[in-house]
Amino acid sequence: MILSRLAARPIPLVAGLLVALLLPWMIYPPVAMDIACWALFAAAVDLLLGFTGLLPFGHAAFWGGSAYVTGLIALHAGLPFPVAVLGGAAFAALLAVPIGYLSARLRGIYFAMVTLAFAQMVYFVANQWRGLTGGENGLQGVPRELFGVDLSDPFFFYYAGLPIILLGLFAVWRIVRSPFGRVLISIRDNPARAQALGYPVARYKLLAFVLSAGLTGLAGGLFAISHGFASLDEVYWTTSGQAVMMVVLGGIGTLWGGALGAALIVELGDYLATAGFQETGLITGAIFAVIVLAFRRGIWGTAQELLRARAARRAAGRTATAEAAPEPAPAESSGSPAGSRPT
Amino acid sequence: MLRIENLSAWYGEAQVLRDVSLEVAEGEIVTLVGRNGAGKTTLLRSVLGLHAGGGARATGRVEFLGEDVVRLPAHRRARRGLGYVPDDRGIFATLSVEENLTLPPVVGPKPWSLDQVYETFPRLRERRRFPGTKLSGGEQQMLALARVLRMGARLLLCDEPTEGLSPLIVQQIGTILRDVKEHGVTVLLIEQNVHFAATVADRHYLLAEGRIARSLDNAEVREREHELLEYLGI
Amino acid sequence: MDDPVRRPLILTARNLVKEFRGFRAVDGVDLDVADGDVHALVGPNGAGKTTLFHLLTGFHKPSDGRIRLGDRDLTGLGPEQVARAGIARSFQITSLFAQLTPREHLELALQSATALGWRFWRSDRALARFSGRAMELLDEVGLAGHADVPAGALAYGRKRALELALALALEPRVLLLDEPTAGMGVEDVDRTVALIGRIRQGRTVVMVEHNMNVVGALADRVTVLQSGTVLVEGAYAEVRNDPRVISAYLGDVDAAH
Amino acid sequence: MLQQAFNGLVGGAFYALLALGLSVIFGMLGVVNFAHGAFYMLGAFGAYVLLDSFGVNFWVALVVVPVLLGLAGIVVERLFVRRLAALDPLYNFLFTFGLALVLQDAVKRKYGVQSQPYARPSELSGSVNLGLFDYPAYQVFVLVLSVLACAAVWLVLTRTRVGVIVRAATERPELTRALGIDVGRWVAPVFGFGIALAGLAGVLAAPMRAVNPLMGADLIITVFAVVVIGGLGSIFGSVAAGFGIGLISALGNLYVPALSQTLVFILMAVVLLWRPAGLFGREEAAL
Amino acid sequence: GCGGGPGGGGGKISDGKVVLAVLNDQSGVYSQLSGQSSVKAVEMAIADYKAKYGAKAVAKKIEVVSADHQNKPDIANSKAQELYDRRQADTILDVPTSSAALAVANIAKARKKVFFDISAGTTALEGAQCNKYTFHYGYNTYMLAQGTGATATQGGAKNWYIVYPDYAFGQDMNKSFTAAVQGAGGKVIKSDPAPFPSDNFSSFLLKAPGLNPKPQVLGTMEAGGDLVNFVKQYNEYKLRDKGIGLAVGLMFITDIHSLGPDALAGTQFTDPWYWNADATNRAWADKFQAKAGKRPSFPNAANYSAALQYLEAVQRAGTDKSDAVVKQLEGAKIDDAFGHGGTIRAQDHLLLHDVDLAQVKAAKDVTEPWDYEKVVKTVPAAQAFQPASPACKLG
Ligand SMILES: Nc1ncnc2c1ncn2[C@@H]1O[C@H](COP(=O)(O)OP(=O)(O)OP(=O)(O)O)[C@@H](O)[C@H]1O
Ligand SMILES: Nc1ncnc2c1ncn2[C@@H]1O[C@H](COP(=O)(O)OP(=O)(O)OP(=O)(O)O)[C@@H](O)[C@H]1O
Ligand SMILES: [Mg+2]
Ligand SMILES: [Mg+2]
Repeated sequence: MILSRLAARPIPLVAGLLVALLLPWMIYPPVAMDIACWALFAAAVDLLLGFTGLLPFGHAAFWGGSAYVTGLIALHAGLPFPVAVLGGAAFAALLAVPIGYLSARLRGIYFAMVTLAFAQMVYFVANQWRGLTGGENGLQGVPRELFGVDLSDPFFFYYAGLPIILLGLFAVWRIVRSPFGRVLISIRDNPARAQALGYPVARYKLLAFVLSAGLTGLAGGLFAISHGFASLDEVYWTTSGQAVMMVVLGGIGTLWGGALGAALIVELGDYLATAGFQETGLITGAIFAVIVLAFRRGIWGTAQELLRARAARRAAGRTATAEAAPEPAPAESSGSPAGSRPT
Repeated sequence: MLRIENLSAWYGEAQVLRDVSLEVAEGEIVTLVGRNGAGKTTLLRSVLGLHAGGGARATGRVEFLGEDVVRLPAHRRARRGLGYVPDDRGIFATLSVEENLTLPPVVGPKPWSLDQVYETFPRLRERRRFPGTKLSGGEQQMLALARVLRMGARLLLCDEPTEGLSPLIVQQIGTILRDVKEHGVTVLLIEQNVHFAATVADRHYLLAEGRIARSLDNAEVREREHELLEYLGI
Repeated sequence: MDDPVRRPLILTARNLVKEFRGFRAVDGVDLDVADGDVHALVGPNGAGKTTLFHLLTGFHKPSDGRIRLGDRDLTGLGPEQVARAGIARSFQITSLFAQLTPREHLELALQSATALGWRFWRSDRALARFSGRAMELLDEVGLAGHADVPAGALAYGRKRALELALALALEPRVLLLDEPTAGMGVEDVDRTVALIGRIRQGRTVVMVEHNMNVVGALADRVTVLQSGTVLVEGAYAEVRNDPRVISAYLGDVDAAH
Repeated sequence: MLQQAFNGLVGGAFYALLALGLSVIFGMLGVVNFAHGAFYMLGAFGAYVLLDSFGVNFWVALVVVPVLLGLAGIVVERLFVRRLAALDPLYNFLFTFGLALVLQDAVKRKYGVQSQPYARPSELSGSVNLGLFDYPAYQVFVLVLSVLACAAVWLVLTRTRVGVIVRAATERPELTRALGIDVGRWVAPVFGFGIALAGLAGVLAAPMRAVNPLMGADLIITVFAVVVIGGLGSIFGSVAAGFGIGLISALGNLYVPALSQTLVFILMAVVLLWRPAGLFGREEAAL
Repeated sequence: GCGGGPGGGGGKISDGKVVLAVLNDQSGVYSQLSGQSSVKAVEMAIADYKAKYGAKAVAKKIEVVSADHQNKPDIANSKAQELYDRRQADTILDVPTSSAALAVANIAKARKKVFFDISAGTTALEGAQCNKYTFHYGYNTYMLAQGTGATATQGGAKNWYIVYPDYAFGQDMNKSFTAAVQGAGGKVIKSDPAPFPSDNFSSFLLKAPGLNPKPQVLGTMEAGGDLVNFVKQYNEYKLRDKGIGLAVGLMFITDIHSLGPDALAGTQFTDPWYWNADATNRAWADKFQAKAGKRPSFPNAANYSAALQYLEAVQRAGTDKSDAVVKQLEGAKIDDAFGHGGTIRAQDHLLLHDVDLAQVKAAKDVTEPWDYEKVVKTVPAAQAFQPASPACKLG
């Protein structure tokens, strides 16, 4: 059924919050902040990939676009950082309107390719508009201003930024479980049918795209503040790919799986980098390929599956007359647009 | 030559064929009649090994030339000597008429040569360089038939070859089918046009509600035409 | 059925054409559907029936021709606009949302008339306001007992029933049903015929149907399509005895003369 | 200006070769190969490694490297791509994305990110007089060879039995099988062939472009845009768009240098607004 | 948490040890130039410091750590944080690529930790982006332009045509060179931005002879792989024979090594330090070769010098507290294997030192490995570098 229903249960929620709160005690605080930002990014991508059936391969445009705008606001307006981050997110959402308008009319692979291409265009613009973005120097020295409080210690900054992330994650959850989210799921499962019910599918997709971009912007802006820096890498296509990888790794359409994927990829990257192994793509790419080939449900999805199977076994054990057949495992294509190989 | 036993077929959960059994002997022309949606096309596709994937599923036994072919992939079955004329004629738009003709491999002992094809269908010679779908419906039908003859197929599976064609062409196709039979080729023909069926075929199977309702010979068909039409829902 | 006085027209199509890269799947079709009729579309496979449905519901843009519903011109509108204008459809191949339950399906259908679908900040509990009507509709098609099973797990006949309920939920003026009985066993067919008989009250129904018994039982008028054109149109009894139809089935071999 | 137009065509030649390979693979397998750029990079590195470690010259590499990469492509298809064939094409897109990362970083690990030098073949080191101006001989060679390669592929697809089968299988795989042709047997070679085209482009690029692990990454995204403009799956469209876009962006660069890199994407946006399926694409692309 | 703020430990030496961090390119374009070999150079400085002070050394325990920033500013940014925070670095050294250098300078400022930039050329480090904890120790674009541009112009090459890569470094170089050429009485006829990266410079090379008046020098600001391509094509079009000389804005000895001296023979350029310029340099170069197995590039020597001067400052301050060390460094006179006649200018933390105008030898004149350069002239420190910029306000 709707997988996010699980999230409504209090125990996982409390556990998740606890992990979020304790994270900088367990790992290097800047890495903890990175994980938090990427978790929100992944959740925003999952909103499209898992719940709307669109594979966005150009979200770096929103993550990075917001990083720049957030940085510029923080640098030049001297506003408290949450305001700057909101400004960045608003910019990302705005940028998503034309991009989404052109790409939301396409489906499947076309959508992925076109978003990728538009993001690359944003990358080139950022590269060329040096006066504003600093070109390949990046936007340097972004301050972390919050009413004069010293946040230079990443440990404290984590707690200053966490509410923004939690807010963003809550927003994703709310969207998925709203009347709007219901429409999105129907579009994912069967766009033609949703249209026949009177829903303007392209416009729904566009709104989902814009919301997802805005939330991505929230994460990207905070990332820029956290690093004191916004660079071209933020708008580069590997960043988009990374977010998609996190979602697939965690499990498409699981909402929280992306956070797990984010934690794993960021930690792994950090571990490899400190060990002097720079070519992270070699490892993450291979893991990703294996996941795609063999564990398409991702970590969270597979775990859910196992839990559900166990619960079903137990229920069957208790009541011999278990009548309701357990839901057939959602098809392989679960979470991606319906339709198979073109013939 | 062809023996089908207990064939059942589904589209997703919709069962289209229910335990169908039939036989076609060497050198015969047999038609399969039945109203729209009765499952005739599905039956042919199951024989060819095309009824699979995307929710389509079939069970049962299909024996061709004494060999159970159920496990063989579609192209292997064709190479055993099955020639398929699909209901939409299956002409490739990106291939010219001649390429359409020469695409499939030769699979039987007595393939027609290109010359033979062109002699029988002069229209095709005229249009050999045209893209396949620039042909008229009747020409396309000829092309589809000619294609399996050139393969030298031993059993033709023809899905409504007369559909949408003018009377003259229908007559011509009747002639061709009889001619083909002369050459020792066996034909399983799907027809809704009972009258036409009676003019070319030796025997008839009536398919209704996904089951074989009856096996009839030509005389019976003529006699009980109106009853049959009723049955077909017309 | 034998009523010689035609009721006023509600859905009309004039000279509809749909061309797919040079191939005319629908080739100049005129269609007149009278208010309150059950109007059947029949014809061989590939005659263009489904394509005609796609045209009428905005899933395909016509290459030529016009479509009107009442006095409103629908030509060129998108599917969702057509749906809002009052034409609801079912699909030939069962077309549901595998992970939603029938109740959720109907809530979704009922919601589409409101702006609630845009409210991404509200809880989906707000949809509960539709559940009363949803249950009524499910009851009407005999699915009340299966309201909370994911649609993917429903039996085939029940899926088709759900298709119907979905179309009904839109309160359409015209209901388009594409092969509502395809793939059903005899009992299911009878049940579906009875169901359509019930829901046709106060509605106009256009249906594609291969099963002539069903057509005979339900249809006031029949349009026979062949190769993208209208072969005959008329009351069921007329069409059934029309020489052109018979010849199409009996064989043109001698009828041509 | 004429000269800039020539530069554009040379740049377009690479777009065209890559777009052609992508389209051939997409047409037959329905796979959008994200790793195409990585194979292009491997082509260039292949030439470099052959010369550097084995003293094999450019002309030999021009033949050997595409063949080797084509074989590698066949292996990749057999081992991985095939497993995902029955699923949504997005899975193969994602898989090849992972593959691209692996290939790219594997080369990076071995050779670092710096550019490796690769000398022009001495036979083509000078410049030739094209009547109106002098032009580097090597660039002329690249242009001629890629036009020939595209034409050859076109001829193979239109004039040979292989082409007939590939076209038929691309159009209607199921019917082709029913006519006795083992479509599956052609899938891996076609994939390999597409990869070999990428490898050929890579070898051609080695003497004139910086040979480094990232050379394919940026290019491939531009090629995606080119393919979207031409119409995904339309072989003619890809090639035409490849040369056309090369030409237009070179001329654009001359008049509006600020747009030099973004022009392709702007064109893509315009084409999408006007024809969502691309200039030569089929309608099915759009919802 | 392990996210300790500035300062940290209680003793005179933070964490009980002095940690020198080399942050540079260890896999990319500049890895040959500096990379791991600069880590060796820093180790030499530590050995020299220990040998000099023995038991009296303030820094008893000294460690070297290194990290690869891949020339990317974002990686430099996070690596610098990590080095200061997690790996207890007291100073970061090297950092090629201007963007990365600026990123690290920002971190140094935020963390109040010392940073010596060596391999990056941007004048922003001692201009608008300068800060109290950052030192620019080696060269900058002004000095390159002054050395090569002004000197060549004074030598009679009045008319210049400049081609520069269209990104920050190239634009900076173009500006500096134009100013230097004009300052010396020459004229820049035209300067063209080339796409970056680029493989085809033919349109510029073909255009050069047709310019009016015909330029005497083609000045290229390309660097790395693009420079290699540019020079190859310059030779292909035989521009030298058409009377157009080549001047290169930024060139390292490693570039000559990879192109081969003949491709560049006669080209003049400015070298902050050449291993075979004099006996002192050569003596140090021999020691370096014994350890690293090759001849040193200028960043190797500069890393050695910066590490040594940092340790000397710690010694004088008696602590490794940043503020105290910075005070000791400001205005310090430098005279070691790298810095001849050097001073660290207190106003902007730029190291002023003598630099060389060098010429690439023809292959036949090369007598031993890496013997590629002939020093034409030594430019004294006071002339080589710009006056302190008013834009720089040390915090
Ligand atoms: N792809 C499909 N998915 C679902 N149901 C299908 C599909 N194709 C056919 N059907 C259904 O299967 C049943 C049998 O179809 P089939 O095409 O075999 O009939 P047929 O006897 O060939 O009819 P006709 O005489 O009209 O060609 C029909 O009810 C049809 O609606
Ligand atoms: N998108 C499309 N592109 C090209 N041809 C199409 C397309 N859709 C339908 N056709 C063709 O149009 C013709 C009519 O198809 P349609 O589905 O309307 O037939 P139908 O009357 O509904 O048949 P059936 O009874 O089998 O459902 C067929 O020949 C079909 O192949
Ligand atoms: Mg049929
Ligand atoms: Mg239909």
